[in-house]
Amino acid sequence: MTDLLPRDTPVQLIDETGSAHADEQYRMPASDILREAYRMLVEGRRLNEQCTALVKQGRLAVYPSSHGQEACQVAAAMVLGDGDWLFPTYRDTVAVVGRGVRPADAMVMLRGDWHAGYDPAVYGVAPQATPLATQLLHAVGFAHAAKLRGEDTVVLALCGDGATSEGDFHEAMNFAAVFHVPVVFLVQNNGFAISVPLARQTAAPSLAHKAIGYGMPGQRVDGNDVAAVLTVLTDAVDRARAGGGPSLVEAHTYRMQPHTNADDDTRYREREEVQQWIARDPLTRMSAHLRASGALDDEAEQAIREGAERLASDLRDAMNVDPEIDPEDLFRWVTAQRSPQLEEQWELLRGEIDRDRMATTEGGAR
Amino acid sequence: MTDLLPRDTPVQLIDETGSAHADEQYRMPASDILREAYRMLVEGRRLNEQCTALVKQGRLAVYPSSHGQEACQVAAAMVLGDGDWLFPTYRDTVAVVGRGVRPADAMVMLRGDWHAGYDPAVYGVAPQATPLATQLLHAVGFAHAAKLRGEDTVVLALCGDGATSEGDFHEAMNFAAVFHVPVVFLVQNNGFAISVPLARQTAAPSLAHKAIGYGMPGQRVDGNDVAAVLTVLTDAVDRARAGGGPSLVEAHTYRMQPHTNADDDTRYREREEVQQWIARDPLTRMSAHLRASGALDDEAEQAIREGAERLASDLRDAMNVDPEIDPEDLFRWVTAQRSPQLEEQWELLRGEIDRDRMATTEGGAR
Amino acid sequence: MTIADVRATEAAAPATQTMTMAGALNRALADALTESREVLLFGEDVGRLGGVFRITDGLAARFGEDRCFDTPLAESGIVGTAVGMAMNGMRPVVEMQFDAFAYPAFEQVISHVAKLGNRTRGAMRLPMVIRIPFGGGIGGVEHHCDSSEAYYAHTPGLTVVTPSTPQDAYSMLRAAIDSPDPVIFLEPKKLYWTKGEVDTSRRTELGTARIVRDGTDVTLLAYGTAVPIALEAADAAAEEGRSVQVVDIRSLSPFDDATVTAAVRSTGRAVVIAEAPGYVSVASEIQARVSERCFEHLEAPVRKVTGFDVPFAPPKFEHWYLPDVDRVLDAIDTLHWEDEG
Amino acid sequence: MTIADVRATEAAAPATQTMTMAGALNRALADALTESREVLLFGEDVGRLGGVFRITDGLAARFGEDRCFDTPLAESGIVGTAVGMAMNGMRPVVEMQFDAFAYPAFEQVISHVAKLGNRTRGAMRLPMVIRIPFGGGIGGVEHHCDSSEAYYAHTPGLTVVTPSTPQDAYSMLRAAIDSPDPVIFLEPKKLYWTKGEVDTSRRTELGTARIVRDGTDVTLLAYGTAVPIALEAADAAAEEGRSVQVVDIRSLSPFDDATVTAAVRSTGRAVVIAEAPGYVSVASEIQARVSERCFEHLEAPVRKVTGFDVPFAPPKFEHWYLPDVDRVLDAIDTLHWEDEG
Ligand SMILES: Cc1ncc(C[n+]2csc(CCOP(=O)(O)OP(=O)(O)O)c2C)c(N)n1
Ligand SMILES: Cc1ncc(C[n+]2csc(CCOP(=O)(O)OP(=O)(O)O)c2C)c(N)n1
Ligand SMILES: [Mg+2]
Ligand SMILES: [Mg+2]
Repeated sequence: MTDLLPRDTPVQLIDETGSAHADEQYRMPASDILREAYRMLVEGRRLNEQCTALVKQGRLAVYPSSHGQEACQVAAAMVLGDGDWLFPTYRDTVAVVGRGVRPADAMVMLRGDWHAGYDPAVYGVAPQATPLATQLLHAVGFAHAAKLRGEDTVVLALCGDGATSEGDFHEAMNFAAVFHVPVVFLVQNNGFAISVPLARQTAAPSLAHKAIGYGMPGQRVDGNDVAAVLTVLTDAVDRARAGGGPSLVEAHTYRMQPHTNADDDTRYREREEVQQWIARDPLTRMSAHLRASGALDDEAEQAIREGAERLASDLRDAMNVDPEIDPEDLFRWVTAQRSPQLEEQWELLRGEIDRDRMATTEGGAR
Repeated sequence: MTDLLPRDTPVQLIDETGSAHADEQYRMPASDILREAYRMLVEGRRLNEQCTALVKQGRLAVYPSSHGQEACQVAAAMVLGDGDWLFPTYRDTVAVVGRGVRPADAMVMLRGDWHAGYDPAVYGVAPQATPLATQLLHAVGFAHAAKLRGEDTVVLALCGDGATSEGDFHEAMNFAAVFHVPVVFLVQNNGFAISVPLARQTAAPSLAHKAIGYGMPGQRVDGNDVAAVLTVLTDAVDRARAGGGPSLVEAHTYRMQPHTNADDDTRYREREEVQQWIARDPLTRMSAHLRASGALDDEAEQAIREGAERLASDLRDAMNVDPEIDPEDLFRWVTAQRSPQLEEQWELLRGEIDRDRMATTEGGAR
Repeated sequence: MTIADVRATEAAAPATQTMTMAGALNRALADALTESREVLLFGEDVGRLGGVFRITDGLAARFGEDRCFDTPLAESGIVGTAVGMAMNGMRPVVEMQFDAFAYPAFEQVISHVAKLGNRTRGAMRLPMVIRIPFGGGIGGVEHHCDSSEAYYAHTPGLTVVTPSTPQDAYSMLRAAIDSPDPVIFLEPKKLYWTKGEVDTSRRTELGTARIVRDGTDVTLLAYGTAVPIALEAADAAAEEGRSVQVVDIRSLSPFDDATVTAAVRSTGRAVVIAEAPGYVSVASEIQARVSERCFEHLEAPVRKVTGFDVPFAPPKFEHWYLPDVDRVLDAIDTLHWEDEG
Repeated sequence: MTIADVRATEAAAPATQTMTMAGALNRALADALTESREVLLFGEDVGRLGGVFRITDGLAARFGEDRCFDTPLAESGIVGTAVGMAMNGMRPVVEMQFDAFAYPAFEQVISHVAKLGNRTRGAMRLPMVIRIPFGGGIGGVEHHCDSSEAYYAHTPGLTVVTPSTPQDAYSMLRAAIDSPDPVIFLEPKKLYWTKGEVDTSRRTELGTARIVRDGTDVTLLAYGTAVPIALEAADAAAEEGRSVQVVDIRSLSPFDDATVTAAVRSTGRAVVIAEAPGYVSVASEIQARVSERCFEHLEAPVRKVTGFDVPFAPPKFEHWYLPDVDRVLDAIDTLHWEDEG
C-alpha cells in the first residue's frame, strides 16, 4: 500500500551540472528524445521571451510565463500520442504549442480577440483553463468517456501547486481513482500561487503524498530535469494506457518571472531565491548534458536557435496583423440556435454600429 | 513522515465478544468512564428507537438514525470539555443530546417546527448540518478564531464516509493543517452514503490515508468499540489542545437501519450483511465487557435502562404537545433589522391570516 | 400563438399512456438510452437505488452499470466530469439530488457548462442535461425545497426549462437530451406523482410557452408547481365571472416573448406566479418584460405572486410561504377592474 | 427622499481627503482593523502582496499576520472558515480575487452565509463581509469581468451593496463591517482608480439609495460602473434640453423603494442601467418594481440598458457589450416624449 507513496526526494536523472545519475526504477530517455526535448526547451524559452516582449509592446494583454518551467511543459507535450489529450491552464502555452497549436492561435485569448483560439479536437488540447482546478474534472470525464468506449486515449491534466487546494482538485483525483480512468495529473509545483508560498498551500510532506488518499500512485520529480519528467510521465502514461489507472506526478520547479506581467514579485520573494533557481535552469543543464554526451554540437545548437528565432518572428508577424473582429460573434456561439432575445439584442447593436458608421462617414455625431 | 499514516487495521480495545486487548499505544479508559459510556450507549440506542417510532406515528417528518453507530456518537460527546465545540450532521442527534441538548429541542428540525432548535452557544454544539461536509469548514474557522484569541477550545467535527468526497472536506482538512488549528475530524465510515457503498466513494486503502496528504496524522478505529473510539479521540483532542494541530480519525462502523425512514435499504444491500453487523453491535460488547469485569451488574443495568426509558417517555411527552407556531417568525430572523420589503410581505401575510381567521369565526369562505 | 408541441417524425405509432410525471421522466430516460449509445446517466444514488425519487428506477439494471451509475458524492465532480464527457462525444444526463445540493457545482455550471460552446466559437458544444428536482410543497426540511431557477436563468448560455405535466416532462426531457446545448432541467418535485396522458411520440420545442387555458379578462403566467395553482385560481375566478387565461411559461430561458406578449395584450391584465422568492427572480423578469412590452395594452400594473424573500420555510410554515389560490385571487382582484366599487 | 449618509457619532473631527476608491477601501479596512480586534482580513494574496488590486496594501505589515493573512487557494474554504470565525465572535472580511472566482464558494454563501442567522432564530448572527471586485471595463480576459450581483441579490438573507464613489466605498464598507449580518460588498473594479473626497467620519446606512443629480424629465436608476455613465448621459441629455435625474441605487438588497418610487413618480419616466446581462437581473427587478409601483405615474414604459445576454465579452468586444452613454440616450429617446414628431 505504501507503494502508492512518492519517494522522499524527487526523481532526478540529470543534475544541475548536467551529469547523469542512474535510477533503479526510471530509465534515461534515448538521446534523440533528449535532443528533441532540448530543441523544444529552447523554442519554449524563446516563446516565453517573445510573449513577454509582446506584452511590453502592447500587442498582448497579459502573459503568464512558464519561464523556468519549460521542462515540464515540453515533457507534457512529448509524452502524449496523437489520440491523447492535454488539459492545460493559462500558464501552459508552451505545452499547448508543443502539441502543434500555432503560437498565434494560442495567443488569441491573451490578445483579447476571443476566449480561445484553436479547435481543441484538431490538436487534442482542451481550451486553456483559467478557473483553477476546474479542468481536472473535465479531463477525468473525458478519459472516462474514452474508457467507456474502449478507446486507448490517455489524458494528461495540468495544474499548479495552488490549484491543489481547490475542492475540484480533490473531486477530480477521487473520481479518477474510483472510476480507474486513464488520467495523469501533473502538478507543476513552482513554489508560488501568485504571492502565496507553498507553505501556505499545504502542510503535507509533499503534494504527491496526496495520491495515496485517493488510492493512486504519487511520484515526485525534479521539474527542471526534462529527462526525469519525461521518464516519470512516460511511465505514468504507459500505466494509464495499459489500464493501470490514474496517477499523480508532482514536478518541483520554479516560476522565474512574476505571475504575469501585471504582478510585482519583489513584494513577496527575495531576489536571492530567484537567483538560486537560475543555477537549476532546465535549459542549461540539458545543453551541458547533451554536449558532454556528444549529442549536441555548435552546429546543432545553432540550428535549434534558428528554429526558435523563426518561431518567434512568425509569431511577431502574426501579432502585428490585427485580426478582423466581427461584433456579431458576441451572439453567434452562445447556443447552437440563437434565441429571439439575442436576435433582438443583436439588432440593437447592429443599429448602433450602422449609425456610428454612417456618422463617421458623414462626419456627424450621434 | 509515514507516522502520519494510519495503522493497517483499525484500533480495537474490546472485541466483539467483549474481551479486552491491550494496545501498545492506546490505553483502556478507566472503568467508570466505560460505565458512563455504556449508560450513554443505552440511552442513545433508546433515543434512536424512540425517534424511529415517532416517525412511524407521524410525529416526526424524518429521522436519520445512528442505530449501530452509537459508540461513535457517545465518544464524540464524551471527549469534549465544556468550552469545546461539536459540529454535527443530521445523523448525529445522539451526540448532540450527549452534549446536553434536550432531545425535544434536537428534534425541532426533524419535526418541521423550525430549521434548528437549540442555542448553539449554550451547549457548544453547532446546528446540525445538512449540506454535506460544509460544516467541516465552519469547524475549522471556529477553531481558528479560538486559536487567534489564545483560547484552548478544541473542536470536533463529524462527517460520514460519503461526505469525504466533497470538495469542502478537502478544503477543511487543508485549512486546518495549514493553520494548525485544534480540530479533530471524525469520519463515521458506516459503509454507505445512502445506497452508495464505500467502494464507489474511494479507492484509497482507507479514508484515514487521506490525512498524510494534508500533513496531519490519520488513524483508524473500530467504530463499534466505544473504548477504542474514546481513547483514540481523547488522544487526538489532547494533541489538538496542546497545540499539536488537527487530525483525522476514521471510525469503521455500520448503519444498521435505512438511511432514513424514507429509504429502502433492501434495494442496495443484502440482509446477510446487515445480520453480520448485529454481532458487532457496540452495546452488546460493552455490556459483556463490563459484566465480565464486574463493573456492571443487573441492578446497575436496570438503573441504566430505566434512565433510558425516562428519556424516551419525556421525549414522547414533549412530542405530543404541538408547539405554538408564529407565522411572523418567517420574517423575524432573516436579518437583524427587517427590511421594508419583508415588512410589506409580512403585512400581506398578516392580512391573509386575519381574514382567514375572521372567515373561520364567521363561517364564511374567502 | 403557437402550441408548440411537435410530433417527433422518427416516432412510430402514437403510444399514449397514463403516467405520473416521475414515470414519464423515467420513460424519457429509458427511451433516450435506448435510442443513443451516447446517452449516459449518473449522479448520487441513481444506480441501484434508482434515485431518491426513483426517476432512474430500473435503468441501471436494464442498461448496465456503464450507462447508468453512481458517482462519488460530489456535485462539482458530477457536473465537471459530465462536461468532460460531453467534450468527448457523450450526452450525459446528470442528477442533482435536491435543488440546494446543486450549489457545490455552481462554478462548473456558470464558468464552463454555460460558456464552453461560446468559448470555443462552437468548436465544442456541450450536449448535456442537469436534472434538478426543485421547489417545495412536500414538507421537506431545509435545503430540500429551494427554487433555484433564477441563478440559472440569469446565466447566458444555459437553457432552463421546467415541465408541469407528465406529457411535457416526457417531451421536454427528450428534447433537452437531444439539444446540442446544455439544459438545466428543473423537475417540480411536488408534481412528481401527478398523473396525465403521455404520448411518447411528442417532443416539446424548448423555448416555447404553452397556452393551457383560454380566457379574455386576465392572463396568469406560471411555471412548475404554480401551473396547477393558476388553473385552480382560474376555475375559482370563473365562478366570480372572470375569464382567466393561463400560460405555462415552461421555458424559463430562452423566453417565449411572442406567445406571452400576445397573450397579455389580448387580456390587458397579468399576474405572474412562481414559488421562488420574488426578488430578482424569473417572476420579476416576466413582470418587467410584460410591463415594458405590453405597456400600451395594460389596464393595470402587472402583479406577481411569489414566495416571500426569506429562506424557504420549515415544513410547518410552508402553507404560509407558498403561493396559493387565494393569494392569486387577491392579486387578480387588484387589477383595476371596471366593475369595481 | 433621504440622502441617507449619516455622520458616525463616535468619529472625531471630520477628516476629509481626496482618495481613489481603492485608497478609500484600504483606509476603511485599516480603520476597522484599528477600531476592533474582532475584524480580520483574509483571502488569496491579501497578505504580503496586498491583493491583486492592492486594496489590502500594507495591512498585513501594519496589523500583523494574525489579522490580515493569505489562505490556501480555495474560495469555499475562505468563505466557509469565515462562517466559522463569525460563529466564534470574529468579524471576518474576506476577499474573492475576481467575481467569477467567488463561484466555488456559492454553496457556502447560499446555504450558510445567507441562512445561518435565520436557521438559529438569531441565536447566531454572521457579521461577515465578502468583498468581490466585479464588472468589466478593464479589458480583462474571461472570468475576470463577471457582474454576479443577481445571484446574491436574489438570495434572501444577504445584504448586497456596491459603491460608485470613494466616499461611499469608505462609508459603506465601514457600515458593512459594522453590520450584524453578512454583506456581499461588490467593488466596481473599473472605478478603483477614480478619485473623490472622502470624509472618514461618514457612514452610509445600508439599504439606502442616493439621489446623485436632480432632474424633472426622466430618472436614471443606476449602480456601480453605470453611475458615471448615467451622469454623463444626464449631461448630454441636458444639452438636448432634457432634465435628467440620477439615482445611485447602491444597495441592491435590501432595496430603497421609498427613494426610488418617489423619484420616478416625480419624473414619470425611468431607465435602469446596469452592466450585468439583463435577463433575470437586478435591473429587471428594478424595472419590474418601478413599473408596478409607479404604474399610474408612468408616461412611458420603463426601459433598461444592460449588458447583453451573452457571456462577458472578450477585451476587443467589450466596447460593444458594455452600456454606454449613447445607448442610454437612445433609451431615453424612446420614452414617449410629447415633443416627439
Ligand atoms: C477558482 C480561481 N480562484 C482564483 C483564481 C485567480 N488566480 C489565477 S492564477 C492564481 C494562482 C495559481 O497558482 P498555481 O495553481 O500554483 O499556478 P501557477 O500560477 O503558479 O502556475 C490565482 C489565485 C483563479 N484563476 N481561479
Ligand atoms: C451537498 C450535499 N449533497 C447531497 C446531499 C444529500 N444526501 C444527504 S445524506 C447523503 C449521504 C451521506 O452519506 P455519508 O456522508 O456517508 O453519511 P451517512 O448518511 O452515511 O451518515 C446524501 C447524498 C446533501 N445532504 N448534501
Ligand atoms: Mg504555482
Ligand atoms: Mg455513510
